[in-house]
Amino acid sequence: MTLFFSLVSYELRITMRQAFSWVTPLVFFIIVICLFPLSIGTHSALLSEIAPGMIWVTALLAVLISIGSLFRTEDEEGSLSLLLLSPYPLSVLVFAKIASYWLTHCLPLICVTPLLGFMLHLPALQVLVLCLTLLLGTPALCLLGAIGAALLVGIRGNGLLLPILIMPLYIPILIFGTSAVLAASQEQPLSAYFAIMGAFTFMSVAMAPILTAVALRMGVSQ
Amino acid sequence: MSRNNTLLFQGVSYALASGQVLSVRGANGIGKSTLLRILAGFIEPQQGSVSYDNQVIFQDVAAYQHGIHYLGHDNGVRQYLTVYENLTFYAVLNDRVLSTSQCNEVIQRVGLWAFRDTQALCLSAGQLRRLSLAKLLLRPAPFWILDEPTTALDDQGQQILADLINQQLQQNGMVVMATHQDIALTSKPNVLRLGS
Amino acid sequence: MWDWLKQNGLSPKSFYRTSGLCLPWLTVLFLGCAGFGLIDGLYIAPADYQQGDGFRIMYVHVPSAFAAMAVYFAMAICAVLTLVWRVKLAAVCMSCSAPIGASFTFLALVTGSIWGKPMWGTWWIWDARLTSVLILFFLYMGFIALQSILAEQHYRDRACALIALVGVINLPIIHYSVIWWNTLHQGPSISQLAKPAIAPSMLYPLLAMIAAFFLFYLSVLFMRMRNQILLREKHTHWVREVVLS
Amino acid sequence: MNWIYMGGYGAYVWGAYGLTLVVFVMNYLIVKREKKQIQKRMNRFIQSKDHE
Repeated sequence: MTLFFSLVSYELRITMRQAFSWVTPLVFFIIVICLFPLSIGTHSALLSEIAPGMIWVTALLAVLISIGSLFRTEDEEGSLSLLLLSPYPLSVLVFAKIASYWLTHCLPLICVTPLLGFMLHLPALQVLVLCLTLLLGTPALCLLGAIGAALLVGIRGNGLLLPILIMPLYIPILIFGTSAVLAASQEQPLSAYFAIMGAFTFMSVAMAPILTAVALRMGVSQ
Repeated sequence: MSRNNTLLFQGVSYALASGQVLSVRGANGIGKSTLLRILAGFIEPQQGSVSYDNQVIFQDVAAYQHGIHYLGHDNGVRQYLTVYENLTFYAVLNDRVLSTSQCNEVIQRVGLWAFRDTQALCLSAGQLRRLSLAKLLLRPAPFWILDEPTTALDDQGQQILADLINQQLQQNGMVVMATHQDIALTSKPNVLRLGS
Repeated sequence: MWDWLKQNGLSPKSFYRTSGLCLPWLTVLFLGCAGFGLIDGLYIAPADYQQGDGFRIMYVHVPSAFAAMAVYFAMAICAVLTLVWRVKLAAVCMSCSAPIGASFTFLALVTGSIWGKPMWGTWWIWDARLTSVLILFFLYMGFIALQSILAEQHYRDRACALIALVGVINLPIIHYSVIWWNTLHQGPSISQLAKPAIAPSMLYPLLAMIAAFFLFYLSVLFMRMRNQILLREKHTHWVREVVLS
Repeated sequence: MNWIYMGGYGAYVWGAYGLTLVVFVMNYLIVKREKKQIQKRMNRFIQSKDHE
């Protein structure tokens, strides 16, 4: 486990030094959320009804635009062969990389969500449930996105291909995330929603690093 | 072996004994790097096989790759880490416990002591090459695969490289290099010419 | 046994020969099934008591949705063969069946919305099955996009195989989450598009049409694969003879 | 003639079947065109190989 934490600390140090790389999804998230009231109007009942969907879709898009370059720094540096030659299984190294990506890119989003939730006149309980579903759902987004990023690591100009490739896989997370908040607004029990989202997240925790490792090994042998 | 359906080379076979150097020569684009990547186990050859102490490497690529050093054309150095951090990162990645004194000694050996705490981003190509050479010292490996190690190295750098290779040969290790310039080595290197 | 199969049975050369032999048979069978299905479905089968003749669109919509799903699973099986046992023919089969599957999915979507217009007055209904067919269409688009952007042949086969596998693992999850989502938002409306328990006289044309779709898929797939094999094996001698003859 | 009108749903039914026909014929034509192109390319490729 010490390997995992030391790898994550190195990755955090690297992303912190490229300040711009983890700020973009956060700013994108805030700006797009602010666009909605400007475009849809500030009728509070309407806003609070569609707020969960907006926040979830924008979080999903924020992850999609930034996860494409998850392995780009390695690819340009040529340090992918470093990861491949290490005695540790590649999926552990990749999992550490995705975990550090989640800490730097998705956690700030979740911390900002309460602020945006209140801006959209969302009641406190729903904001809490929204944050919990984001906390549970965004790791799965990053993990599935990492598979696509690993497949496209060597290809120039792959900007728009990743969303098409990975978007269908995000649909169950989006459905359960938004409907959990809807259920919270109708005071229904939420355990079922969190159970299903947790199951999906842990399935992708088990599946995605291995598939990403396979994709990276294929990519390097290109 | 072919690279996106253009035939690179055929019928290359060579047996290298330990304690020897093989220098692969050939014009640019003839497939030297591809051959080295096949030796490193990154690419599977379309015909034929690579065996290391008479066991085909693709049976268990991971185990084989633990025992080798592969210095690629683009030196695998993390740009945003400093020289010291790069070496400790490499050590962590390869399960080596490295004390700061050992690390400093390696940095001095490679002559980057003045740049110990500067990010690799600000180093010149030659210095980056030396940093990737420093990685060879961190972990003893019987088999080295160096892809044009002399690029961007000045005289002092080439001297360091020659010392490293001589030391490796004394310890009965093997080295395969793809180079254009000759390096002053104690033992005469065998030459494999591609595309003759 | 497996190595023998890989050498002879699944080698591109023997496939090229055998597919050449059975292609005419496939087209004849397809025309037979399609003919029977069309005549029976359009003319002989009684009109539905509730939807009148409009339900005859089912004979096109249900088989194409079914075939689209089946083709994706066939691609997933070829993906496993490509990744695990490195069968070159499976990679060719997978990359050739993607466009056909995508055309079936597009057909299923449009006929579904055409069927929805007379029945519910709107061109698009967020029905559970129709929505999962829509998502299946996105999966196909992702596969074809990835296939067209990758240049190097060997890597392209394995990368597309991986994305097909990831897609097929998530397909049931997507399908059931969409059905669950549908009951949440629309209430338990009886989905007209599900296969209703239908009288045998209506069932036979449906089975004939499903068979027709599969036979069409096989014949076009074999033709596509033969083209791809010629391209991929252009260095070999047997391709020279085939092309020159 | 009632068969054409399909009890008032004629446009939809024939529209759907027409589209099916179009999709099937398109699939077939694309493959045929591809076969012609490949035949041409292979001939050129083999001639170029013979010159070497």
